[in-house]
Amino acid sequence: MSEATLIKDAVCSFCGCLCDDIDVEVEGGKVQRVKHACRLGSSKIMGHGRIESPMIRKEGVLVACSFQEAYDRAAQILLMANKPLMYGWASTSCEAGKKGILLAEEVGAVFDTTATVCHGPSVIGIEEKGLPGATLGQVKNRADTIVFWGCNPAEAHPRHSLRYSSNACGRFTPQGRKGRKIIVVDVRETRTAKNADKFISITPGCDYEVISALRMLVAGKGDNVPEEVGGVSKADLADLAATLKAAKFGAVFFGLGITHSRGRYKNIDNALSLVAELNQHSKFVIMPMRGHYNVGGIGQVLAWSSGYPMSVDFARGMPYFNPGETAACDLLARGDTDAAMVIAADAVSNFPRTTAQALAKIPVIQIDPYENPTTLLSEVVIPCAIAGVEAEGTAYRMDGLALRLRKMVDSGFPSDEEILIGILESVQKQRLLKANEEA
Amino acid sequence: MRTITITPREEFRISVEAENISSDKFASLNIEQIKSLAVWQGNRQKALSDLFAIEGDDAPATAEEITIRLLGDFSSVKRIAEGMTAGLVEVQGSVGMHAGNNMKGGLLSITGDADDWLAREMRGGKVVVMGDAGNYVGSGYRGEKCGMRGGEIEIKGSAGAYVGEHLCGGSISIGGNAGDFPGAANQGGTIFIGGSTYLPGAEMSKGAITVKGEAKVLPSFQKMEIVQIDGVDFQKYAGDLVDNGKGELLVGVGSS
Amino acid sequence: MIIKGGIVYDPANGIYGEEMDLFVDQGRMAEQAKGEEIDARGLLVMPGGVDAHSHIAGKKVNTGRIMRPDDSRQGTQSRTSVCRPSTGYTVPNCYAMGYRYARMGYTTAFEAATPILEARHTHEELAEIPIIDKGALTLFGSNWQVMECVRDKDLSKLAAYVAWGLRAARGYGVKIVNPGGGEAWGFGGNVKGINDTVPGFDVTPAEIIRGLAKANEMLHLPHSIHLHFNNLGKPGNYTTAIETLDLLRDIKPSRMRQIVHVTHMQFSAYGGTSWRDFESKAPVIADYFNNHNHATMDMGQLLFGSATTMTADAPLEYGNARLTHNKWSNHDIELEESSGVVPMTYFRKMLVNAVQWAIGLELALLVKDPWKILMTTDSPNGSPFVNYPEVITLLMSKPKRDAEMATLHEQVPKRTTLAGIERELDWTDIAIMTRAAPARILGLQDKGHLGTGADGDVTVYNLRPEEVDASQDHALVKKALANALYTIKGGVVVSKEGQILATPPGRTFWVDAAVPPADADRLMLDLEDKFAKYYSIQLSNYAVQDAYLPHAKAIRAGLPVEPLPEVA
Amino acid sequence: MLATMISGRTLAQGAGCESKMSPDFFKAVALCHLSERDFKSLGLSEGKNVLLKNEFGQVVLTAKMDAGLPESIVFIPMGPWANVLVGKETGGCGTPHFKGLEVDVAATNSPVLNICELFSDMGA
Repeated sequence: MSEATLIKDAVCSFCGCLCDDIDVEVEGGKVQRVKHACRLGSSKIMGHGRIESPMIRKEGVLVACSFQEAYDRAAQILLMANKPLMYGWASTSCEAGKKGILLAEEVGAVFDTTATVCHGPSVIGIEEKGLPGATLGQVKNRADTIVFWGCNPAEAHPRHSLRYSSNACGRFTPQGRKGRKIIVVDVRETRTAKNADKFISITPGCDYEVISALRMLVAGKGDNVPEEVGGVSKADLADLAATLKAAKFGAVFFGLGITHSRGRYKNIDNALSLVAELNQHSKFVIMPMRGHYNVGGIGQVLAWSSGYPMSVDFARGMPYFNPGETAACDLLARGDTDAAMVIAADAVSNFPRTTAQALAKIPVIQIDPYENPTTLLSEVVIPCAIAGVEAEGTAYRMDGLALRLRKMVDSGFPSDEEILIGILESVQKQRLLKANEEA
Repeated sequence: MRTITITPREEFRISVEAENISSDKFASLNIEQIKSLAVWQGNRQKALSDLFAIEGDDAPATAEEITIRLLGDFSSVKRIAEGMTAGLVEVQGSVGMHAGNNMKGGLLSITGDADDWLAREMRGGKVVVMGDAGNYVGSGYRGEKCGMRGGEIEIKGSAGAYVGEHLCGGSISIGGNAGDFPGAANQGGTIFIGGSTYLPGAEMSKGAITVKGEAKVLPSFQKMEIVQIDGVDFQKYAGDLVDNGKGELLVGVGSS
Repeated sequence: MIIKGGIVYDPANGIYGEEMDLFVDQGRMAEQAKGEEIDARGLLVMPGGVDAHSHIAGKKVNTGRIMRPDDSRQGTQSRTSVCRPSTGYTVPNCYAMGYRYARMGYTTAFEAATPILEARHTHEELAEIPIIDKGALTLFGSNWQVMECVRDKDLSKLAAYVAWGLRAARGYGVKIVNPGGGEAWGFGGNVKGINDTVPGFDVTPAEIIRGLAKANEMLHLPHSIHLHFNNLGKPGNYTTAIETLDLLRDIKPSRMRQIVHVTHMQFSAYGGTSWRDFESKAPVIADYFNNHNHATMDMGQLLFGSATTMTADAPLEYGNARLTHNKWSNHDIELEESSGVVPMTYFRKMLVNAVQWAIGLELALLVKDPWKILMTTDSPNGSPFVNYPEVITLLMSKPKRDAEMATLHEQVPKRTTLAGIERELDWTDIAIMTRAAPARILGLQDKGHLGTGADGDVTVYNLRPEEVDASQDHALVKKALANALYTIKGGVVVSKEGQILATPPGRTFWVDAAVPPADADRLMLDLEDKFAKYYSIQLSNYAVQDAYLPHAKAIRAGLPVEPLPEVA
Repeated sequence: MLATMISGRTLAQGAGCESKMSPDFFKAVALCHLSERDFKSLGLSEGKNVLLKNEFGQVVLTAKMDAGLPESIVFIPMGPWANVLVGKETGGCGTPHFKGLEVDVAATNSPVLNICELFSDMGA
């Protein structure tokens, strides 16, 4: 038995906060204690039940097999397909993403990430307007006004407020929470809203109109704004506009409440304009609250590899991007894919049920540490080491900051990167064999 | 007049990209050459004749003189008539995404429905759809400042969201309803919607949008006078004032 | 490898168009070698091109890609058995970066601006760029630790921090952008001149620049400070340029090089009081460089068409976005910097753009000594680097300039002196401005020349310098420069007639400067405090790990590596 | 009762989202939050179930009172149960319309399906 070791300043690989002050005690190859992490992070690092062996479905039943057999079957599925989909990538390292992109190029697949069911609309909004942002430390050190719009960090990003936003103290914000105005805009009074100075309750689906009204008020064109917009009184909106303009440094954090609602990317587009305009009066930044810890990272890797951050179709050898056409849910909804690899994501649970049903009709390869509903439909299941706990690599925080994930314990499972290399080599081998046969 | 008829050989499960089905691409080719034009189905490149039966006049002719008749279900066939400058593409049925992309001239006529991105970045010519159209009729590509710049699109049925996004010129007419945000960031084109819609003209700087039915209007539009067109009353709005826009929005008052 | 019979331009070694054979052995230039023979008889041969200032990797570049799918769809090329796919025009993907430089005969390019905190990202992209050697300059101009050391006049601690920052960022040199302005932008402000006080820090840009220049020399860094002036991009800013240059005249260089490299000078050579009476002050700037030897510059040439501006000068970018009503990305980096990205289109008929175009060319033609001015476009700010052949041919051909002028806004001849400049650069000038000088200015001893022991980076252009008249046959020259006949990198033919044949990974240069341990210890007390109170990450997770530089080349500095020379 | 359905993350959902087959995840996610007034007007009490129906599907969930919710808005923790009510259209931008869906809510005595039962018809 190995001695107890303390790993200091480990990076938590759960949410987009990527807290890097986690202390982990390891003994006997197992994590014994986790300090500083939130409930979400410690539950992940402590570990829980997982898939124990690679499996291939035979006569309807998943049967254990060797890793090589699983790689070969996965490669065969990908090679057979006319339009394979490789989806997920949010909960693994950038290194795995790089190998995945290479594999997608090799087999002519569509490469899509979980962004398309969370902040995909934010990306499209950014394509319209750009993103006026900052690192989280900038908010911690400077922000005197913070708006949480359609997001609930109290439950989704539990340490966000203490480390980076509402309660953080910094150079120009020595009083922390006391020196700040916190405003929450949402359709329900969330835990985050309960701790805010002001909660603005809006009617679901009305974000766009409310933002337009705010833009009018910020620009001094309030005369035109009706007495009520999206369930909010003009007086409340005027108050909010005045608060925003008076900020020394303001930050807007937004979440799926605004990307998943009517208006989708247009909501973000409008919010980006609002923030750009606020910079004529005060300093303002805006940031999406990214959920999965590396959903931002895979977007970065895909962008520098292909020019686009999600939904990239490599079928014709050159990258083509058009969410609405090339996103996972588009392809599945239209039946326009004939095989899928789901990695580091649980597509079956997270997609609309009618979309997930399309996955049941095509061969699915799953790469994941954990059993989940996607496993139930999969043809090939390959268990992997948990990135950030059992494998090292790179992840990007919600503000785009890259951090190095540690390997805390050795599980004996191959990393996602190693699995993808295994499949890639099998693809190349099978292709060569076929070429030789034909010759 | 040279007529070429194309019929799908099967029902396509994986969508087909057929940007080579256009009068310009066919102009200088005989039938055999047309049959061997490239077409993609997913990651497989094929010859046009692998997927479609092709018949018609063999002798090459100019694009103006060509009629391409598409018979059958083309709803999973994308990019038909992309970039065409002249001639006629006549679809007896429905078409897939991106029909008439970047069209510069000629006529694309569709008896059925058109899928998303119909006539994206159109420059000239005319597109007529007897049925419905999907999202992004006459819009731009992602991140691009300009969508359709010229030409005419007529949809007899309804259309999806984002009709004429970033419209820079030309006209779009929708007989039925339009989805959310028609004419967003309109910079000088005209849109007519026979039915109802939601938040038209967001961030429009120029151009005109007419909605005969009902429309939820943004709080950043200024209510102007009532105007009468062909005996119908319309409420006129100016906007979108968020960007000091000088666009004109007319919304029917008769129906509500 | 033997490269036979080329007309060789190797100005660093006093070779100006001599017919000779070149030898590459084990990746380096040699006296003799065997193996593959490259037939270069009568053709133009130069060292591999070196780009000392280009935005090729990191957060800003990727932000450009993410916000511009409209750009990414330009220039798309399919994957081949050798190449990954290429995308993008102003902001190409990593693969296209490497392939396109190689096709033009370039074998080295330096990323112009990386904040320490985000250097890991920059190295992730650099490692993904194939073929070329690279390095990244590190931003120090609005850094809290820097400003505090300057305020406290603690030069040795400042030097210790610069050394530590370069190591943490695996950076190559000291980049200063709109010093102090990045901090002011943290609250939406800016500094208006070099003597303005940075809010909250009680220092001026002038003090920051002088402090960093001195620290740079204390550390004997291979490159000098690399400076983007205050007030960049504003009418009348040439006075800030001259004032800033004067500030540095008395500092002694620790190596045989300049004290300051001024980057994209074009954007800082503006006269007038507003865009209405905007005019060129390139002649004044060129005069200054002709009469002083402590500074070098690069052009930052602007070309018409699409560009993506990206800079750590964040307030400038906000101004650009408001002016052009274009999309705007901004990114402030805690304790260190700010930055922005704005797409841009430059128009021939827009007077301001046309004058900007002329200013870059005026600078390059009026500065007499080509060792003082590098050919750049501040890619992709003035134009993407793929347009270098256009810039070079403009410099070599008066008829081409005149023809171009005829298409511009008619005021250009009144607002600039370009029409009256007869000078046409020759191949020696070009070889200096694109090879020898950037290598010398960066302090890259094995680059930019073909002497024995130098890197085996050689370009053969399909052009007969003894037959072609670049003044008249500029179209031919441009074509030849766009796709080198052979680009040889480390003794391997990587590109032939525009076709990529091999994609070896390039190396990444960084500078490891030693400082006295006592200074380092004093510094660490400050840094521990900053990480405990202000940074949003832990000190132990800050520095770039070895894993991010799979092909690193560390250059030692810190102690005198050669006798301090007098500047000529 | 007609209501607008929204979904989102909760702490318990997040903590369980990597062990979806566990009873804890079921307990944390197969829930429907209702405002106090809606909860009462449907005659619900703790532990009672509700049936949610719309054009895309129907699902039974355990009802939970949530003081933070306005009337006529129901909240379901994100996951496979909520997604039964989401349509497959992606609105031209790749992202399904997960929030703001119209649903009909009624009290029911039917049981809540566990995760395996929920997917039994997909060949699982």
